[in-house]
Amino acid sequence: MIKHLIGLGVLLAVGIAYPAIFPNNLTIAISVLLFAGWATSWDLLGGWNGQVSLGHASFVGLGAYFVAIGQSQFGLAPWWTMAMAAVFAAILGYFWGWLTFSLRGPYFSLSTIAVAEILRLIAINEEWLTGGATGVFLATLPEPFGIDLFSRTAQFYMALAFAAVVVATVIVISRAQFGYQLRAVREDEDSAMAAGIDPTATKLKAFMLSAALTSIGGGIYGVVLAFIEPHVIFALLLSVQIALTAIIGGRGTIWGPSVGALVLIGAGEMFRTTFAEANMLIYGILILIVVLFLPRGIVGELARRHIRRLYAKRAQS
Amino acid sequence: MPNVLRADGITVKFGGVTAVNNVSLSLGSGEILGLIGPNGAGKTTLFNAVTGFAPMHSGTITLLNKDITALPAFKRTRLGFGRTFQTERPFEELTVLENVLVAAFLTVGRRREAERLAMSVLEQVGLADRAHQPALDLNLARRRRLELAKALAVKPKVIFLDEIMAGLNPPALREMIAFVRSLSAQGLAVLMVEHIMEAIIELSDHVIVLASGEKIAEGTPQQVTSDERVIEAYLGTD
Amino acid sequence: QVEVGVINSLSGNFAAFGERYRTGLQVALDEINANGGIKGQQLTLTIQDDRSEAKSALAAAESFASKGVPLVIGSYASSITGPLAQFLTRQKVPMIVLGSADDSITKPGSPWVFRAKHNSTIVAKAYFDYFDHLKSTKKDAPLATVAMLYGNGAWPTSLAKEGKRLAAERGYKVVGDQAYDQGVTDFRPILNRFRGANPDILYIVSYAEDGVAITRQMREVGLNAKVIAIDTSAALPSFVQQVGKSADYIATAVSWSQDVKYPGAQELYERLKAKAGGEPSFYEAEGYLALMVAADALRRADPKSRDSVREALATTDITTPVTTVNFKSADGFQGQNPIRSLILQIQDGKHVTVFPDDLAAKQPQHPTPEWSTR
Amino acid sequence: MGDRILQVDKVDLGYGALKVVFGASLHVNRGELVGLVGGNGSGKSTILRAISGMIAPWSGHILFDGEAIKGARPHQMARKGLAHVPMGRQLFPNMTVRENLLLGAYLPEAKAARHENMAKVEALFPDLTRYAHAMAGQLSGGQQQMVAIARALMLGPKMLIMDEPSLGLSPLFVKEVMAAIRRVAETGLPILLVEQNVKQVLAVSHRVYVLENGRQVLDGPSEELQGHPMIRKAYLGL
Amino acid sequence: MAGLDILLQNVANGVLMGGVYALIGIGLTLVFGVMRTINFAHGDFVVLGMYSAVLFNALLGWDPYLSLLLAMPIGFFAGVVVERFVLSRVVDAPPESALLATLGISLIIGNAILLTFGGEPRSVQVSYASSTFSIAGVNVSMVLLLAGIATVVMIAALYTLLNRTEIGRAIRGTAENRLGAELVGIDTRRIHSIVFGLGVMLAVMAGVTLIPLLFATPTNTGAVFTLKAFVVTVLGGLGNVGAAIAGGVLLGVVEVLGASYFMSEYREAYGLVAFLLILLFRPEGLFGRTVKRV
Ligand SMILES: Nc1ncnc2c1ncn2[C@@H]1O[C@H](COP(=O)(O)OP(=O)(O)OP(=O)(O)O)[C@@H](O)[C@H]1O
Ligand SMILES: Nc1ncnc2c1ncn2[C@@H]1O[C@H](COP(=O)(O)OP(=O)(O)OP(=O)(O)O)[C@@H](O)[C@H]1O
Ligand SMILES: CC(C)C[C@H](N)C(=O)O
Ligand SMILES: [Mg+2]
Ligand SMILES: [Mg+2]
Repeated sequence: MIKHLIGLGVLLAVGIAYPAIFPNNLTIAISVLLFAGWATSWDLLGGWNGQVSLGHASFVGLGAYFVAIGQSQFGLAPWWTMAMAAVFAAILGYFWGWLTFSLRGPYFSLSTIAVAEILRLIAINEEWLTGGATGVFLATLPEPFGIDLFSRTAQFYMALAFAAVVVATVIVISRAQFGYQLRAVREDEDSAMAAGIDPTATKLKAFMLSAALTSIGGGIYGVVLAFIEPHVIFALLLSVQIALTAIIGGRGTIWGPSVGALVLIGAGEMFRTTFAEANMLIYGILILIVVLFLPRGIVGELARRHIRRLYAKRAQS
Repeated sequence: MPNVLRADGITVKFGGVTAVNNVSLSLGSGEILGLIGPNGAGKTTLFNAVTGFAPMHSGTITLLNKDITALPAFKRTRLGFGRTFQTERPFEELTVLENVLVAAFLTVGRRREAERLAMSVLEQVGLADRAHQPALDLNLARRRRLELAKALAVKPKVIFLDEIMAGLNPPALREMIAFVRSLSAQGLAVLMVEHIMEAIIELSDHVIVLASGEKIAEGTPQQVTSDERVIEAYLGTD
Repeated sequence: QVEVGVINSLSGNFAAFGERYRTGLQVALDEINANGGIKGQQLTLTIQDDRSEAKSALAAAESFASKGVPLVIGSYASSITGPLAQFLTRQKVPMIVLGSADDSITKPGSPWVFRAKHNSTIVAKAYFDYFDHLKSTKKDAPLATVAMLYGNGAWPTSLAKEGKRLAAERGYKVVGDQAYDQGVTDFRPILNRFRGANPDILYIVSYAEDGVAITRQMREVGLNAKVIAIDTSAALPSFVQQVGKSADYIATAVSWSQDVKYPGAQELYERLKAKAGGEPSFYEAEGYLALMVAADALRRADPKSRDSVREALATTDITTPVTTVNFKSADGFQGQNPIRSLILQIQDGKHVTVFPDDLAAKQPQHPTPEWSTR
Repeated sequence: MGDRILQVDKVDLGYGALKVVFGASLHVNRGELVGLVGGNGSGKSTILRAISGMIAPWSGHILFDGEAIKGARPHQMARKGLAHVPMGRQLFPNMTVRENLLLGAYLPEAKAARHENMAKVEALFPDLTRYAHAMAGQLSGGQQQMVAIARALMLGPKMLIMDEPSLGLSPLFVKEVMAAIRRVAETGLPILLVEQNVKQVLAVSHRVYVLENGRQVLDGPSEELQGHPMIRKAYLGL
Repeated sequence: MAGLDILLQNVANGVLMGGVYALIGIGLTLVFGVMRTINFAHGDFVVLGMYSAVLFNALLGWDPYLSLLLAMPIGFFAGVVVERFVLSRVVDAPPESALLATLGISLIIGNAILLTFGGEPRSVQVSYASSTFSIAGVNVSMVLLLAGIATVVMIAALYTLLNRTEIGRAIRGTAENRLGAELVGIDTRRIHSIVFGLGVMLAVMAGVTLIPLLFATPTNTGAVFTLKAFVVTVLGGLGNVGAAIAGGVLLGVVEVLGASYFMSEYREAYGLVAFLLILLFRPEGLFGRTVKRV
């Protein structure tokens, strides 16, 4: 754990220096950080606990809407609305999980698509609640300590803090009782019960935590976009991208989702600027290549090979 | 002998089929109760019902004079049940130590102490040297021991062993028999299902025989093995 | 050499439009450079794909902003152009809207954002002016009721909202009001319900593809109306090809058409057609327009100074074959060109400009006969 | 050579980077029932998997019916006439017993002889006709084992390999299954039998190989080995 | 009485749309049933079918139903190729790998179409596109009816294939126990290839059949179809081919009635709510069988 925390510290230090070194590549860095945070949050549920959600865009949307509506309608500062969003996301996660956790495997995944789609339709159609299909503008933001929250640098640091907090959370959890409960439930619910673990409660906690963290990132995303439209922020595609990032990087590993974000967004951006209209095609091919050659994800596969090698050596000697 | 566990009138149905029909049993600390019967007799189902893994149709279960009939499985575990599964179910992606750690966390919250407890249980079952190996890579005999270690790490008062001897070669079998005896010597109440008669005869204080979900005989190992019906339904004639 | 940054949807959901805008931009680019470029310097376009999503558009915008381009043109969907406008305003980079029509981009707008094309207020007004016009010219076919059907995207919703406001203002009774989500497009339940309400006017706003299904099913269920307006899908050349004879009589609003009575329109049409290798639409024209406006401002400004480019844009006053352009602030809008929207009607399988009268090539055919008689 | 249906020549086998069988050799003659015994995790199942093409040998080779089986997959081995009754039986649980047997005769050659084989199998396992229309998944363990053997025979194989057919069966069923195996062997079908139950194996087989930790340590005619001190100590618990 | 008329009309429309949904869903059901893979590219294969009809129409002037003759075999072949070179390589990996692979395939198909055909929506205009006839006062759309007939024929054929033929038994055997199937001599890789080929063939067929009715766009339409296919299959029972038609009809009727009598902007939600309810209370689907443990 210490090793990982030190690693995180080093990365954080590098991150803090980043805007000074690359002042012109902040938007993409913010994307990487947000996706790292989302995918890592997703992974608490999807990787560590084995419940593959394809509905996490709902929480991103929730956070973004809380911030945008809170500011534009009620003049609430984003930090308050993000905290509220986190609480609300956890509550939503609780009921959502309560509804769907009797389902296992692909059935659970499909149910998350359904719930998220229903939430999307509500966001689009209930104008009194969300401003409807035309979306919400975020025109002004408070300036704490004279910091302009609309500046990419400030947003970069928010995203960096978000990603760091999420990764730190996972580092701590991975070594704690809760982390083992998560994994036990993932591997075998009956066997977990035999060890005195309440699988439903464990999954609910994971879902709530994952939802709350995701929504905080969503709040930052709302600030970054400053204009949110329900079609975009609640899109199935975003849910899929979040899951994809975690899985490509390596499910149930501490650094996998972050590596996934770096690789997918980095490569995606490279393709976008070099291949014009063919870039998504090449992106698809990249995904296929990773799946075929690193079926457990980048970090997952490396870790597995490492363990295998170690163990084979030990067994042979 | 004081009763640790009592189960009265347990009935389990699957759809229209009655898998266990009105079976009762009781168990004192340090006692070993053997459960035998033909394949499909309902032994595992009875285990599942008592430990809370299969819904019961009727019956009551008391642990140390506390009615636990309505409790879910994990709460029964917390009150003192430990069990193994007939087809071993390790947490495959965790190491051997982590597998046991999961269970050890039930009684000790601090990681260091939980790890110490887990190690000591692994030592007890003779898996300490494999602690850092992925559970997936264990062979059958070791998987069985891991199953046992997980069941023991919750510090149970009653332990349910479902065919932990099946498929073991004779030396491994001897070790396992000795180990189960040591458990009862520590005061644990043991309920075991086994087809290996050698183990049943050697270990059980008391044996219950199930066939088609019904209790057809009960008594000391000697009594049941000479029972006509048991021979006909289960043991066969030579 | 003067470089202009363009953010356009080349892949993803809006790629069809991205292609068209790119054609228009290129036609304009050729024209500009053939006429001496910008103060003798070649104009170049750097087009970045936004994958039809805001995230990528913002990354592209940042790279343009730091690269020092004098101005940025972008993008099609309002959900992308909105964040883009916010960001470029902060960065103090002048921006010309490429295809978005959502009001909110220029209302309240910002001093840095300019839109030469129309918005939902203008388009809705064009439709209702058209309805009023029909009402007053053909007294024997009175128009009193309107039924609205629109997708739940930003553009259809805002156009419907504005339409409802105008209907109330001008004394039309709304007898049907339905939003729909884009799924497997079966509109029969709604159309059947509309049939019961028997509206005089059908006011339909859809994404490109849904209008085709709506038209086919309208005929199938026998939903009749005296006026059928379908925005924006009926404006696409492929619309006629896909619904055949049923396309006739349908009206649609555009910012430009081939037969509009502006000087040079026909010639522009030929050039767009040659470049596209197919039938062009007003989307190409809007792309052309955006770059012509940019070039005009760059000629009048110091391309090295964004401030001066912004000022030049603010004082734009040009006439192009697409429209005249001058950005003024009125009715809460800022940086919006008060372009006149045109109403096209499909007559014998051809798009014909029928309104406003002074720009029209032909008279509208009205009322629309019942399906059973065609 | 002509009388050897199966020859395994100095094979090394393993999983991932882990070698578990070291240079094992064995052979089975036509008409012979050969036992393969050894401790848990000694590599018996691994050898069977290699023979039926589920895993590829790292080195050495395997000849079946005089032909090297390099790279053949299980279905190709089935086509060559090798029937494997694996651990866990691997039936089609949601199909009837009859459908399971029909699928056993999936291959064209087997299909031609389907009626013939069905009659043979029913003669060997008269009980099967009773369950013909039950879903295989609903049968008890012993019955499923019978179906598994019967299904293998429907292939009309040249040889049968079996992995612990008595695992988890009641004593009565163990006897029945062993009797069935003996009956099958008496039809002249060569069999390679892996079992924990060494006593039974020695009783029914002609020859036996003994494996320890992936290495072959002993082999010979069953009668001789019955008296071998190591066998008596390690496997018969005497 | 007008209310009853309209109700009948709506139910009829719902049933007919249900046929369309079933058609979109069966290929997915088959593939999930045998390979346990949730195919996220299913809708894109449907779209591929649509574009093939567009292509044959543009090049040869063929009616979509005629182009089935060529499109179906090509679809089968394409499915076999995808299975061989992609899916068969991830069977032993965690289940998410196959899901990811299909996502990748989905991106590749959609964007390849975009590059070849452009982004403009495409459709084939046929003379019977809007024609209807009426039975007992209920208007029936010709294209919908044709699609419905195609669905029934296809499902009957598939049912017969699975339950009455040797290869069908082998497919079911492979679905139930891959190792067991391999051991009786079934080449399960080939079965998987065939099944995926059939799945894609059915998707392509759905696309071709639906092109007179709907239009195709390279990237959005596929996702919509995939989602519908999920709903249909879960409603009927994942892996139960015959039930796909029941799932489709249920979805069609629920959507049409919901959209007619409640809020039409929530049309998509009605199906999803039904989907959730079925999942929660009958996870095996309306007509699915519970899988017995062994
Ligand atoms: N989940 C279930 N659904 C339906 N039937 C079941 C279920 N679990 C068990 N059964 C049936 O209940 C009966 C008893 O099975 P059980 O597993 O308890 O037998 P057992 O005595 O443990 O047999 P064995 O010695 O082979 O392990 C069997 O007929 C079995 O098929
Ligand atoms: N799929 C696998 N992956 C990795 N290692 C494996 C795998 N299967 C078996 N092993 C290992 O290979 C070794 C030999 O196993 P094998 O199953 O062949 O033994 P066995 O003699 O059949 O034992 P048993 O009597 O317990 O069935 C064991 O150490 C086991 O842990
Ligand atoms: C009329 C069109 C040019 C408007 C476009 N549909 C938009 O979303 O902005
Ligand atoms: Mg049992
Ligand atoms: Mg074995």
